[in-house]
Amino acid sequence: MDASSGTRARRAGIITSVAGLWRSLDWPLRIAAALLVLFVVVALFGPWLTPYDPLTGSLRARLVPPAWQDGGSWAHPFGTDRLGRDILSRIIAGARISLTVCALVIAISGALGTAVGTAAGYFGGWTDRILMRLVDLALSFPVILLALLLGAISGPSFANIIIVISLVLWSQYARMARGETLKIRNEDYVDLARTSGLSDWKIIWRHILPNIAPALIVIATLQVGVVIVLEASLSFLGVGVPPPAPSWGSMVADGRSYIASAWWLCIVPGTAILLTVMAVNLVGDALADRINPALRGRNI
Amino acid sequence: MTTTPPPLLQMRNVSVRLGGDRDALSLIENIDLAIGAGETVGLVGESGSGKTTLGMALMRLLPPLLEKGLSGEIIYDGRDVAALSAAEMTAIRGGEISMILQDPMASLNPIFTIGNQLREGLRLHATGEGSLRERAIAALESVRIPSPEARLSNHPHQMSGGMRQRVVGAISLTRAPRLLIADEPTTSLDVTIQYQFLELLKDLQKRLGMAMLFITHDFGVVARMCDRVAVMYAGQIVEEGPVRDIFHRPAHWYTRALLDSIPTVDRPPRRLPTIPGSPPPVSARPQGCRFHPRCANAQAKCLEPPKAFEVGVDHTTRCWFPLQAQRGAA
Amino acid sequence: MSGAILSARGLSRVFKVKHNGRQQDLHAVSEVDIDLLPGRTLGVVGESGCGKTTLNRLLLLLDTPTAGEVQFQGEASATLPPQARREFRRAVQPVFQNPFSSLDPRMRVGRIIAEPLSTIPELTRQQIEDRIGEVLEAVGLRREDARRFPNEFSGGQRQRIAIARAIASRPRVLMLDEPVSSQDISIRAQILNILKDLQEEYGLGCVFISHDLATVRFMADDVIVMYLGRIIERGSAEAICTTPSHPYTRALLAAALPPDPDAPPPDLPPQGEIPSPLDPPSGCPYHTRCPLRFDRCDSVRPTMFAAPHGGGAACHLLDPELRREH
Amino acid sequence: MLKLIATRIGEALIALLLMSLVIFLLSRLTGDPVALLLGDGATEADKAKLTQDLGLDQSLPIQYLTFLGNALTGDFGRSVTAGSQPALELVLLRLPASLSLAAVALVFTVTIGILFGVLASIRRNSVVDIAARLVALIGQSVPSFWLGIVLMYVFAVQLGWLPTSGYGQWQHYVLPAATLGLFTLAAITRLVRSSMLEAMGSEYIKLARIKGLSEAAVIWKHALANSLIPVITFMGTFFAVMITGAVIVETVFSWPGIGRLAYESILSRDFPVVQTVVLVITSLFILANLAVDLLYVLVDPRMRIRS
Amino acid sequence: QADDLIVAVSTFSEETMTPWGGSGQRKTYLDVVYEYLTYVEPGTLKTVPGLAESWEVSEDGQKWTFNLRKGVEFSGGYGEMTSADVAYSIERLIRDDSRAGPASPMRRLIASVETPDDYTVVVNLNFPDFELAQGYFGATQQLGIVSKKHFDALGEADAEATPIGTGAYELASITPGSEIVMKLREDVEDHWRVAPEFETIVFKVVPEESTRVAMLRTGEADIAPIGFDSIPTVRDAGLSIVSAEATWSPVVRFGGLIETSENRYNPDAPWAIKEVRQALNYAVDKQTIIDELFHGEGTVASSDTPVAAWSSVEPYPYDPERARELLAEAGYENGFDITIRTFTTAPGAELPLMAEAVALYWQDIGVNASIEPVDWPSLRSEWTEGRANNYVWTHRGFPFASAANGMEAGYLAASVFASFSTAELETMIQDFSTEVDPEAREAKFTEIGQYLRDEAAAVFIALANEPYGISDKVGEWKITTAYVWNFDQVTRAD
Ligand SMILES: Nc1ncnc2c1ncn2[C@@H]1O[C@H](COP(=O)(O)OP(=O)(O)OP(=O)(O)O)[C@@H](O)[C@H]1O
Ligand SMILES: Nc1ncnc2c1ncn2[C@@H]1O[C@H](COP(=O)(O)OP(=O)(O)OP(=O)(O)O)[C@@H](O)[C@H]1O
Ligand SMILES: [Mg+2]
Ligand SMILES: [Mg+2]
Repeated sequence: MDASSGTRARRAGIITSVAGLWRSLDWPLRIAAALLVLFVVVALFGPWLTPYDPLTGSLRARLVPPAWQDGGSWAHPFGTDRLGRDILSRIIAGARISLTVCALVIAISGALGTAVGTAAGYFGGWTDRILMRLVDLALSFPVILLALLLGAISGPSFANIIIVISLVLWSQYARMARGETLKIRNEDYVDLARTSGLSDWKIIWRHILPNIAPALIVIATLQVGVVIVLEASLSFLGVGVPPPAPSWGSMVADGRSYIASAWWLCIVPGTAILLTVMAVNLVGDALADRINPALRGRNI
Repeated sequence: MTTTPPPLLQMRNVSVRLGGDRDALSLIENIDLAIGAGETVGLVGESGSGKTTLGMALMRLLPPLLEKGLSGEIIYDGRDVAALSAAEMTAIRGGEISMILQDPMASLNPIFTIGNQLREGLRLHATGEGSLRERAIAALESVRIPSPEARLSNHPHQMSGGMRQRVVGAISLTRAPRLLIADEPTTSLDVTIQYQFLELLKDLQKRLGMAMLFITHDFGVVARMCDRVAVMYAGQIVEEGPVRDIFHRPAHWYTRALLDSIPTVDRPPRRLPTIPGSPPPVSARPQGCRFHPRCANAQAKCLEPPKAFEVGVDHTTRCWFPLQAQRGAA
Repeated sequence: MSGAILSARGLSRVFKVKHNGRQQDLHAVSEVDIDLLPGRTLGVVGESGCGKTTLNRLLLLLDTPTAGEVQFQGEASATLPPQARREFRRAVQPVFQNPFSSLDPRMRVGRIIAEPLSTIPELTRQQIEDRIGEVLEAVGLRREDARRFPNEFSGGQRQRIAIARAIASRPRVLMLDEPVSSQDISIRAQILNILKDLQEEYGLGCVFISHDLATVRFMADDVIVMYLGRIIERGSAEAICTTPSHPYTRALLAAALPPDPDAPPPDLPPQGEIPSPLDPPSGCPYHTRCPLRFDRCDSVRPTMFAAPHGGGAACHLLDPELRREH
Repeated sequence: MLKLIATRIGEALIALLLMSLVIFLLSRLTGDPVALLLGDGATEADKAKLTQDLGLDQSLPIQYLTFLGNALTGDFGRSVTAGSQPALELVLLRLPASLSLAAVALVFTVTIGILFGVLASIRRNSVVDIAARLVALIGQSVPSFWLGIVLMYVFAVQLGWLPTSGYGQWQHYVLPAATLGLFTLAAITRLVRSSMLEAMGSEYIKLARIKGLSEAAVIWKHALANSLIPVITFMGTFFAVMITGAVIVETVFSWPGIGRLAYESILSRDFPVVQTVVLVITSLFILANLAVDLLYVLVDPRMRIRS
Repeated sequence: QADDLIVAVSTFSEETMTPWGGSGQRKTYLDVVYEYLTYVEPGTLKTVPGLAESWEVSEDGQKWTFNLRKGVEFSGGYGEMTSADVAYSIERLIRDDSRAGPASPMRRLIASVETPDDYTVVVNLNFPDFELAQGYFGATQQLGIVSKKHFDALGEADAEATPIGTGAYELASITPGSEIVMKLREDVEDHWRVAPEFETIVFKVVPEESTRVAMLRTGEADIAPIGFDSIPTVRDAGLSIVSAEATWSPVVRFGGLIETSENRYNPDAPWAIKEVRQALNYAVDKQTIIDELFHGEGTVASSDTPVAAWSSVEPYPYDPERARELLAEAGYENGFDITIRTFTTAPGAELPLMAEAVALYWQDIGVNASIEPVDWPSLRSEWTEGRANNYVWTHRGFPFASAANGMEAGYLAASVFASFSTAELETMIQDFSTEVDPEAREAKFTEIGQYLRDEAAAVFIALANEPYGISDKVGEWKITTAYVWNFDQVTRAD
């Protein structure tokens, strides 16, 4: 077998397995998966997709309703905001910001939590006790107040949001990673690896991490919604993504006083959040079902 | 032919499929099995052959997907259990038909005390004198649990595996059922404890006069416990007959090969005779005789599904070329 | 003893466990002496919780004894220099009971088998590949199976993979902890045959742990019987399975039901529960269940006495002094 | 049990100490309150004087030790802004509002959550199940401030059933508690549903059925009792969620609780109050977790031996 | 319930009950209890007698004599108000531990207080102040008169919690963080100043603006400050709007422009050049901001204080062309980067929005503005510590005790809150302060206004109104100006 036919075969394999996956999904899942793909594409290619500059608008054309409302026009399908900026463009730009926040938070809190949880679970004893107390402490810290304090220290910034939300969420990974590590640690193949002379670190890297990964990935998917919502709450308190950059959460927060007068200001980004969270939860639940049914619905 | 009284339980053509579809995979198929009053029937077979599924079908405790795929008749005491409603079935369970589950660790609710779990069943049992507590103590005594009063307030995790299995026995038998399904009740027990539990079970059976379907994969246990034996392979009963016939004159090649491959304490061979390959998973069960790919005597005819042949008194087998027939011919 | 590859001297392992809110000692293994000679198989029998697995883990250096020591080729394992330790890892390989948890589900079979080889630096990639193929064939699988994942195999096949992995580094000792207990009858025989072939082919020494006397009889040359962490009888396999001296061994034998409906019931049926290792009986550990017990059993723990079958048993009935008295 | 409580309290004290240090340092980093208290025509001299009055001219370690020493005697300092009221008093005045709201929200989420979760699990894909999943979804994807405002518009402005905001009568609790609880309601519903599904497949449920127990007893006694364990575990995090929610919900519904007090005192750099609020919240959190641990021990007999 | 007037405000601030206990924001609820020496007439904004029937100022502006009204009774039976009470109030307000906003300038200003008789108070000043009666002693400021007897009797700690004043209302109850209830005093019939129509006034603190709007719509609030964008909603709901006119002034201030102060001057900032500052003024379409963001509630401003003397000063028109030219002149034809810090205060929620609008306009002339939201305390401490030199910030210019006070606070280097100062300006202000002749004062004042405008000391946007939603329970409500709410004069609708 020559190399090229090998890759071709592999590629064909990937395609058929994707196709197989697609076929195995029921229709709500298909919609969810399609939505997610859409959001990711929008996030990636947002700057080339926005009809208008999401940061500029005209004060003379502020609070224009969506196209299907009286007074709306297809020039601004979802209307304009308080400064006359095109909401569709801001939603598209916001996809990138919101999903970036999600990605970074999940990466940071996931890495931190996994490191702590795996170490605690694998080494046990005092390491475990100290690390888990740390997790408890992190949980008992009123993080929202920390966010406000950090906001007060250095003003709301992208970095602060990431830090604060990561601080809220890492402990979940730590707990899950610890629990899963405890399970995996008792698997015979870990002992077998030791009888083959592998060091602890190698065992963690080769055996523990790949096997706890699925559970952590499930948590990560289910946390997307949590991150977006937390970011919105921080925006409400004035320490969210700093303006004028739009995030879905800050758009909802900024639009909240217009619920009676210009509902689209928060309904449109709110719907974007709802759809994303719904899609991610459905996909996450399905993943959980496949990977480990016991995880189903466990995200909090 | 003289009319014998109908057996306590008569299964006819019982199949369980994955879902309601006619051509869905079947976990067990076309099972015909009868259990007379007071009789112990052993059901042996390797893992995945469908023993538990059969037991659960009898109890109507299959998971919803399989429940939909249940077909055939299960005539218990003149009634078709397979056609009963959920409420009617609740009335039968525990009182008429009961079951001991395989895993004593998992079958007791960890949250509640032993006493609590015993009393639940006792409350449903109209007959019996004394307070609930006294009856619970008596139930524990009947399975020979030492100092039963103290045990009533114990939680399951505070007891050893053997004790727990006896408690499960006590719970399953509180209402003096007429038929007991014992699904590998001793698999997780130590041999010395297993021995004692089996003796206990025999004893109780005699006392209560109940019939028993004893599910196991251990031929030693079958030999000790049963009057008749049914051997399962890949969802079918491949051989059925009186216990001595099965052990001394097995008719099916599978039964024979299995018996040969068991090492015993007193006569160690240099090598064990083996059956090649492994039991097929549900999704890959072969056509025709389910055993033919592993059978030393497989022939072209084996590609057709064999029906059950009578090879002796009450002794049937699903094999085109039964061993006894050959022996008899020879 | 000279010539033993692996020995244990006074090996004990005490676990500290919390029980009823109190810290308690659990004596999982106590004062075990064994010697494993090259090419011979030592069977270890006993019921659940008697310390078989703990002993196995101690011998594999997966756990450290609280007293006594494990010796590798006459050297105490605790002080093995790194080189000898690596040598030990190569020479002593285990097969565990559960073939499902023995194979990392995220690794291809080839990598699993290659893992014990990864610590041998001088091997080339090609040599490793060859070795994987070789051992796969030795256990009755195909070379191509190296590319598949464990979940594509049945339980019996997985156990074969586990065995292939164990023999990959050309070990001198196999530590087999109930390798067939979780297998179906038809598979059990296959695996036992493979193991037996390997023993002969490679001259492997084995420690074969099982709770089933019949399989031990089939596999082992010598047998030790354990009860509550202690060896209570030792001897040749034949002796233990036909003319055991210790009442416990006899009870074990009685409980092993033969596949024969006409087998007579045993004369000394087992009785009683196994005591909790947290609260072991005084004197002879078996006295709570022993039909032959007498006063002395309650208070004095018997040492190992010579048994008529040539081995030894820790039972007062074998005490020569006592015999003389009678 | 006593030992458990003792170690927990020991740990709690260490946690409190750590927390006080963290909060102390963080709040000092947020800039000093002097500028805020200064009048419009203030000069440098005014500033220096005020700084000295507030003890902010001392080195940080001294400030911290002073704070700690005083705290040990129950003196958490005086509010810098609110007429130099004792900070602890100020916090304790606001505490009942927050606690009562949290309690109502707790009862609301736990009862409805369990009910929803159980019904959804026994009637999979039924209307209840779909409704429960919808509620769970909304609870997890709608920011609470927005939910609060929407609920207010629907139930107070449009329907006129409930007051928009305020504190005092039972009517005032409905909307804030619902808003505060929806997120946890969602979590509990999902949790109960999934652990019920898990429990329903277990061996002990089979045994319960074999006994001949009615379906109701099987579900509401055997399955539910076991499904409550993860709920109790979740309760430990409930409090943290509540605090986060409280800052927001108390702002939206003008609820005079400590969440808003904390928020406002951070904004006004009222250090003594910030420190006191955080310490009080942390203590509450620790107490709540202790309660959860004890509850755990009560509900799950296996825990009695283990921990 | 029908007898209650419910006022929902965004904050109670410190929620304390004495004039010296915190910021002027508390005057919303304190003003119905405490009264002032002078008042402001709604509409004309003229100073009118209050507790002081008349007053004189000495030639040199350093000695003020107030003649008190006779027969004004404190509530709670604390007797008639006398000069002792006034003197006590003044002295207490300027005491070291006073937390009132104007305490420090007043402390510097006031040398001594004398009480020659029960109805005369003489105040000696350290330097001239010709506007003391309208300014620090007036109703826009915080010198509410308390009862000395009350404090003597109860001691400070207890007295502070139970406010006693000469106003028509007294404190009925307080729910911390939630509401303050004021009820009419029993002897209110004889009140010298007001004839209130509501038995009780309930002040509720409602930080969230959308909640206040909801409360107006459900009738749970009768008066509530609202955001400009809520005006249509409130109107649509059939309620009316009352605006306090020109009560605040949104501006964008420049950092680092105190030429005379070493650490507060940043000559490297582009806006250190006058032309650049002018360009930044020309670039902003202020009228559009007022029309669109403020819903027309305001007028384009040429200064940050509503002063009659400055009404003749022309604001910068919207002229982006001119702005670009000026930029080019200053050597910034390619623009530059600028940071706008912004924050919200209550009221003042529109500042961030305004910052974004200003940034959009600056973008048009090539000035690349990035917005950094901060909170007010952070900005305030950076500002007072001279660390606010390399950015500009939105600000809410508020009314001072007097225009002169405002100038001193905002444009003299001695003040920590100065945002712009030059040697020239310092002399001009000095000159003005010591001028005794009223007409010359007026002229000099106008001159200063023109100077500030020409120098473009800040980007002056508007003199904005403060809109309140009013329920139909309310007939007439004359809000005077910022910090004088007159809730005790609200009439019933029917
Ligand atoms: N709910 C189910 N859905 C799909 N397949 C099932 C289900 N339950 C059982 N099976 C499959 O049906 C087959 C028969 O299972 P069953 O448990 O009856 O076997 P068994 O003979 O009792 O095995 P064991 O000896 O291991 O207990 C197995 O292959 C099993 O995987
Ligand atoms: N890590 C541990 N911590 C505490 N106790 C342990 C630990 N490992 C084993 N034990 C206890 O030590 C005793 C011996 O256990 P071990 O697993 O060695 O028995 P075994 O003979 O292998 O039993 P089985 O036949 O069930 O495998 C048991 O009582 C067990 O509970
Ligand atoms: Mg089974
Ligand atoms: Mg073991």
